[in-house]
Amino acid sequence: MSDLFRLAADNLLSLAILCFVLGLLAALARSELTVPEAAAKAISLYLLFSIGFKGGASVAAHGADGALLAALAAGVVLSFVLPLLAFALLRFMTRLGRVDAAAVAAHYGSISIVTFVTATSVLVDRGITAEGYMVAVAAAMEAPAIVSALWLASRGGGGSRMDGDLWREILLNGSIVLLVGSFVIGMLTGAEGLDRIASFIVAPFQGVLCLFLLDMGLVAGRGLRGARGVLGAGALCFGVIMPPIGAATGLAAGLLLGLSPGGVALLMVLAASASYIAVPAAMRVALPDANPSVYLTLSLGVTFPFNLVVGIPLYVAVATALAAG
Amino acid sequence: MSDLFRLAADNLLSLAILCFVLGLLAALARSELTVPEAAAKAISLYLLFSIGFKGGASVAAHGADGALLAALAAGVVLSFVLPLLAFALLRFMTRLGRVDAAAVAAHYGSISIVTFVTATSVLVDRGITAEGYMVAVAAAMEAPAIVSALWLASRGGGGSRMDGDLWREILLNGSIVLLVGSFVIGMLTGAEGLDRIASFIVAPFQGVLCLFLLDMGLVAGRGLRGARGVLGAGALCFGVIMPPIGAATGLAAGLLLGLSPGGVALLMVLAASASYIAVPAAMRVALPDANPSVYLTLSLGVTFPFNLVVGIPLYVAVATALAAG
Amino acid sequence: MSDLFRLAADNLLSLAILCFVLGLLAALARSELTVPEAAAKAISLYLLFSIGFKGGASVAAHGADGALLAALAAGVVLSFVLPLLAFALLRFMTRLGRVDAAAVAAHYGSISIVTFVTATSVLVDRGITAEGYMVAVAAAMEAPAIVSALWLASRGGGGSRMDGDLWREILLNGSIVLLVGSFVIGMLTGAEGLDRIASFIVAPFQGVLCLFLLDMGLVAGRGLRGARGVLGAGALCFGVIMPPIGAATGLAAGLLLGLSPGGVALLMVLAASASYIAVPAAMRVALPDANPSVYLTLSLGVTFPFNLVVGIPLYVAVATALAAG
Amino acid sequence: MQTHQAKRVEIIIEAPMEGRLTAALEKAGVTGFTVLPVLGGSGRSGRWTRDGQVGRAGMVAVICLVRPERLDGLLDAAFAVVERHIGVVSITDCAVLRAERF
Amino acid sequence: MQTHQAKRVEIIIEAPMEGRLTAALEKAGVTGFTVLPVLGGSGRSGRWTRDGQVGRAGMVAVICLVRPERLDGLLDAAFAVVERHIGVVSITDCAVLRAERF
Amino acid sequence: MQTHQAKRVEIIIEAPMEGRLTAALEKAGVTGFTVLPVLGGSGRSGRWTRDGQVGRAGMVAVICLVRPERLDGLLDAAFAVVERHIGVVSITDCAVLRAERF
Ligand SMILES: Nc1ncnc2c1ncn2[C@@H]1O[C@H](COP(=O)(O)O)[C@@H](O)[C@H]1O
Ligand SMILES: Nc1ncnc2c1ncn2[C@@H]1O[C@H](COP(=O)(O)O)[C@@H](O)[C@H]1O
Ligand SMILES: Nc1ncnc2c1ncn2[C@@H]1O[C@H](COP(=O)(O)O)[C@@H](O)[C@H]1O
Ligand code: NA
Ligand code: NA
Ligand code: NA
Repeated sequence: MSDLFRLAADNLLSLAILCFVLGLLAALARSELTVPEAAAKAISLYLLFSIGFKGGASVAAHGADGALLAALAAGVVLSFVLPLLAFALLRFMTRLGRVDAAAVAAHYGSISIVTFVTATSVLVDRGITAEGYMVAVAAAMEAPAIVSALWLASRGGGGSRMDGDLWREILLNGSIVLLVGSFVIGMLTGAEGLDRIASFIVAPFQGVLCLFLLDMGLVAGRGLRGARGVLGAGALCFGVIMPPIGAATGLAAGLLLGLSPGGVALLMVLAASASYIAVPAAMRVALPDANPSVYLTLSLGVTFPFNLVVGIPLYVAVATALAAG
Repeated sequence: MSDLFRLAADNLLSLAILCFVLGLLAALARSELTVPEAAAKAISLYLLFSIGFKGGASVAAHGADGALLAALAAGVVLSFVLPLLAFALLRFMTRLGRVDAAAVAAHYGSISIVTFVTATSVLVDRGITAEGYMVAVAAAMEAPAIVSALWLASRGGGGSRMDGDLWREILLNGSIVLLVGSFVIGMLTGAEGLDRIASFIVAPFQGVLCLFLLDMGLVAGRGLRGARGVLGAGALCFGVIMPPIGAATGLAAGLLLGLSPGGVALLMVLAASASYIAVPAAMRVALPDANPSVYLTLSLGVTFPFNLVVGIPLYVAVATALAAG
Repeated sequence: MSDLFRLAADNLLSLAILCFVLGLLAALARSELTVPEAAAKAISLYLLFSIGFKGGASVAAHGADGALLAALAAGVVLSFVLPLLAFALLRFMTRLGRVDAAAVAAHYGSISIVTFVTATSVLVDRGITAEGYMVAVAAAMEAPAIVSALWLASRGGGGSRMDGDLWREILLNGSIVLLVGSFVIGMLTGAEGLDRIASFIVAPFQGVLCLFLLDMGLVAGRGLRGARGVLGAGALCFGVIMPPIGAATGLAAGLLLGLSPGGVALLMVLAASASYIAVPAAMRVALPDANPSVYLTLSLGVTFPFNLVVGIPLYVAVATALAAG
Repeated sequence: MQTHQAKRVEIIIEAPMEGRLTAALEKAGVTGFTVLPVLGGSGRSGRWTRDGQVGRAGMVAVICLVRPERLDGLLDAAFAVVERHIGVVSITDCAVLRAERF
Repeated sequence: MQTHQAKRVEIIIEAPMEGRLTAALEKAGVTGFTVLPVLGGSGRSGRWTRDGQVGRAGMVAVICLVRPERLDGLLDAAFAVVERHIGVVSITDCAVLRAERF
Repeated sequence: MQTHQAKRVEIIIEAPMEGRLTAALEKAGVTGFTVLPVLGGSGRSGRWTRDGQVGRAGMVAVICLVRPERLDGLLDAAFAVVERHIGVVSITDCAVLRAERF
C-alpha cells in the first residue's frame, strides 16, 4: 500500500501541495478548522524574515555587484509592464470593466511571496542553487505594478486616489520593509550571522511553510465558497493562462540577465505569481470601486494553486533546460 | 541539594507535570500570567499536525492493513459504549440530573488529545514503540460519544437539538480534520516527508508540549477557582474513578486486538481521558441546559491532572506488563 | 563590498542591534509593519520560560548554596536603593514633578528582562559563563523598586494607592511567576530535563530573540514618534547617564559577592536596565497621575537602545577586566 | 448630513452558536451584521475569560443595524436561537447614513 | 417581542484597571458585564495602538446592561475607579429582552 | 452623577482605510476615538471573516463620543472617507461623564 501512495510524494512540493489541499478541502467542507489571524501573521513574518536573511547572507557569501542592480531593474520593468499585458488580456477575455480589470492587472504584475518562498524551498530540495539577491528582486517587484494599474484605471476616468500616504503605504508596506530589512541584515552579518540563527530560520523553515500553506488553503477555500459565481469562464481562463505568460517574460528576462538556472526559475515564478496581500490592501484604498471578490478569488483561489501544482515544476523544468548553468 | 530534587525528574512526564503544576499554581494564586488565546490555538494546531503526521509516516513505514481497521472499529465502539457506563456511574454516584449527567458522559466517551500526545511523548521517551495508526483511532473516538450522550439525554425528553449542521460541526471539527488530514499526508509522504519537516515537527515537540501544558494548567486553575463548590464529593470521585474504568475497557480492547504494549497503553489513555475542546462546544449547541462548569471542571480540572500524574504511568506500566510484546 | 560591511557584524550583538534598528526605522518611517500583540506576548513567554529553565538547569549542574541567597539579597537591595538614586538625579537634572520622577525612578530600579536575555546570549556567544542563578536575581529585582518609588511619591502626598491587590499583582506578575517557575522546574529536572527540550529552548533561542528585538524596535519607534517633545534635554541625559551609574552599583555588588566575570556583567546589566513591562502597568494603577509617555519613552526609547548598543559591550568589558575569574 | 432612523441590536452570545444565529438573521431578512470578539465577561453563569482557551470557547458580540420595521422579525429570529443559550440582547435607537444599505 | 427599558453603559479604561473596575461593579450589584478588546485609540493622552505590545498595555471596553434604577449605583462605582485614570464612560438608553437577567 | 448629552458615532470600515478615517476625524476637531477589532461580518459585499488572514484585510470599528454640536463636522469628515468604501455609520444619543473631555 505505502509504496503506491508514496509515488505521489517524492519531493517537498508534494508535501506543500498536500498541506494546501488539506486546508482547501477543510474549508470547502465547511469545517471550523481555522488558524488564528495572529498566528498566520506571525508565520508570515517568520517566512519573510527568514527568506530575506538567507538571501542577504548568500549575497554576502557570493558577492553580487552589478548583477544585483541589473536584476532589480529587470524586476521593476517586469512589474511595470506585466499589468499592461494582463489588462489587455482581461479586456479581451472577460467582461470585467476597466476598473476591475485594472485592479486584477495590478495583482498579476506584483508578486506572491509565498509562491516565491515555496519555489525557493523546492530548489533547495532539488539541490539547485539560485542567486541570493532574487529576494531583493521580489521586494522590488511588489509595488511598480500598482502604479501601472492606477494609470490604466485613471485613463478611463476611474478616479483613483493616489496620494502621498498611499505612496508611503505601498513602498513601506510590511512585507517590503521586512524583506529588504532582513536582506540587508543578512548581507551585513553574512555567514556568521546566519550560523547564529540557522536553527531558527533554516531548520524548521519547511515545516513552518507547510503549516502556512494549510492556512492558505483554508483562506482560499473560504474565499471560493463565498465567491461562487463571481468569476465567469473567461476570468477563470485568465487565471491559468496569465501565469505561464508572465513566466515566459520572466524567462526571457532571466536569460538576458544571464542568471543561473535557479535564478531564472525564480524570476519566472515572480513574474507568474499574483499578489494577495499587499496589492489587495492598496486596491481597497486606491480603487474602492473595484470588486475585491474578483481579484482575491482569481489571485488566491485560481492562480496560487495553479502555480503551486502546475507552475512551479513547469518553470523549474523549463529554466533548468534552457538556462544551462 | 540538586541530587535530592532531581529524583523527582527522571523522565519527561515529571517535566510535563511540573509545567502543568506551574500553570495551575499561578492561576490559583491569581497571577495575571496568561497565554494569549491565539498562541494557545496555534500551539494546539502544531501538536495536532505533528502527531497526525508522525502517525501517518509511521504507518507508511510499517504498514497497517487490517489491524488499522480493527483498531478504528474498536475505538468507535468504545466511544459509543463508554458514555453509557459513565452515565450509569454518574446517576449512581452524584446528584446530577439526566441532562448534566449525559453531557459529562459525552466528555468521558470522547478523548483528550493532549493527554494522548503526552502519553505518546512518554512512550517515545521510554523507548516503547506504538502503532502509528493510534492517532487515527484517537480521531475516530472523538465523535461517537456525543451521539450516545444525546440519546441518553433525549430519553428523558431532554430535547437535544441534533440537526445536520451539528453533525457536520462534530464530524468536521478542527481537531478531527487536522489529525486525519495530517495523518493521511504523513502516510502519503512517508519517511521522506517526515525527514523534510522533522526539525519542525519532531525536534521541538516536547518543548512545545511543555508550554502547552503550562497553559492547560492556567486554564484549569482559573476554571477551578471559578467553579469552587460546583462539584460535589460524588462528582469529584467520579472524576478519578472513571479514568481507570475507561482504561480497563481500553486494556481489554487492546489485548483483544493484539496491539503492541505501546498501542495498548495508548488505547487505555484514550479510553481513560475526557474531552475538553470538541465535546464542550458540541454540548453548548446540543444540550444548552447542561451546566458547562460541571463538565469543564470535571474534565479539565480533575480528570486531566489525574491522568497526567497517576494515569499515564499506571496505564503504561499495566500495558507493558500484560501485553508482552 | 561584503568585507567592509561584515566588519559591523562580528558578533551576536550586532545582529541583535540590527534587528532592533530595523524595527525602529520601520516605525519611524511609519511603515505598517507590525507584530501581532499575541505573537509578541507568545515570544516573550518563550524567552522567559527558556531563560528561567536554563538558569535552573545550570544551578542543578553546578550547585548554588549560600551564594544564591547572597546574590538574591544583593539584588533586592539594589532594586530598593536604585530608585532613590534615580529620583535624586531626576529632581536635579529635569523639571519632572515628584510623582513623575518617582514613577521614572521605579523603572530604573527594576529591570528589563530583554536586556538581560540579550546580555546572556552575548555571554554565551563569547564563551563567558555566568552563574545560572542570575535569572533568579533578575526576578527578585523586579518588584522592590516599586515600593521605593511609591514611598517617594507618597512623601509629597502623591496619594499612591497601594492595596493588597496591587501587592499581589506586582509580586505575582506574569514575568516573575514564569521566570521563577521555570527556574525551579529547570533546577528540579536538571540536565536531563534540559536535554529533552533543548531543541526547543536552546537551539532557536537567538533567532527568536532577534525577532523579538525587531518588535521592540517597532514599539519603541512608534512610542518615540508619538512622544516627540515629551522629554526635555535633561530627561534625555538622565536616560543615558543613569544606566552606567546603575551598572557601577551592580559592579560593586558583584565584586563584593565574588561573582564570576559573567555574573558581574549580568548584575551590571540588571542594575543598568529599566523595566518596560511590569513597572509601567503597576504605575498606571498606583500612580495614575504620572505621565506614561515620560517613563515609557525614557525606558524603551532611550535607555533600552543605549544599553543594547553601548551598555552591554561596555559592562561585559569592564566585568571581564575587573572580575578576574 | 441626511440620516435615517434605525435600530442597533447587540447580541452577546456563545461562540459555538454564532453560525446558527447569523443563519437565522439572514433567514429573517437581515442584510448585514458585524461580529466583534469578546475578551471575557460575567453573568448568571459566572465569570469567564478567553485567555489561553483553545476550543470555540467564549462569546462574540453580533451587531445588527436594521430599519425599525425589520426589528420585530430580527428579534423573533434571534430569540429563537438565543432563548436556551447563554447571552444577552439589547436594542438601541440610532440613526444611520445611507439608509439604502439597511 | 416583549422588551424592557435598560441602560447600556460603556466604559473604556486602561487594561491594568480592568480587574478593579469589575470588582467595583460587582460590589455595586451589577450582575453582568462584557469585556471587549480595544485595538487602539486617541484621547487627551495621545494616540496608542496595541500592536506588538507585551505587558498589560492598552485599554479594554467594559459594557454593562443594567436596569435604570441601578444606573446611579453603577456610575458611582465606576467613577470612583475611573476618576484618576485614562478612560471614558458613556450611557445609552436601550431595551433588553429577558429583563429578569438584569 | 452629573452627565452630559453627547453623540456616540460608530463607524465600521475597511482596515486599510482606518488611518485615513482617523486623520480626517482629527482634522474635523474630533479629540478622541477608540478602535475595536472586528472578527467578521456580512453586508452587500458578502460574508467575510478574519481567521487566517495575513494582510490588512478585514474591518475595524471606530467609536467616537462627541458633543452634539460637533456631530455634523464629524459626519461630514467621516462620510468623505467612507463614501466610496465598504462600511456603515451609526449615531446614537448618549450621555457622558466628564464632559470637559469631549
Ligand atoms: N448585564 C449584562 N451586561 C452586559 N453583558 C452581560 C450582562 N449579563 C450577561 N452578559 C454577558 O453575557 C454572558 C453570559 O451571561 P449569562 O448567561 O448571564 O451567564 C456574560 O458572560 C457576559 O459576557
Ligand atoms: N471622545 C472619545 N471617543 C471615544 N473614545 C475616546 C474618546 N476620548 C478618549 N477615548 C478613549 O479613551 C482613551 C483614553 O483617553 P484619554 O484619557 O483622553 O487619553 C483613548 O485612547 C481612547 O481609546
Ligand atoms: N446592517 C448592518 N449592521 C451591522 N453591520 C453591517 C451592516 N451592514 C454592513 N455591516 C458591516 O459592514 C461591512 C461591509 O458592509 P457592506 O459594505 O454592505 O458589504 C460588513 O461586512 C459588516 O461588517
Ligand atoms: Na507577477
Ligand atoms: Na475517553
Ligand atoms: Na535597573
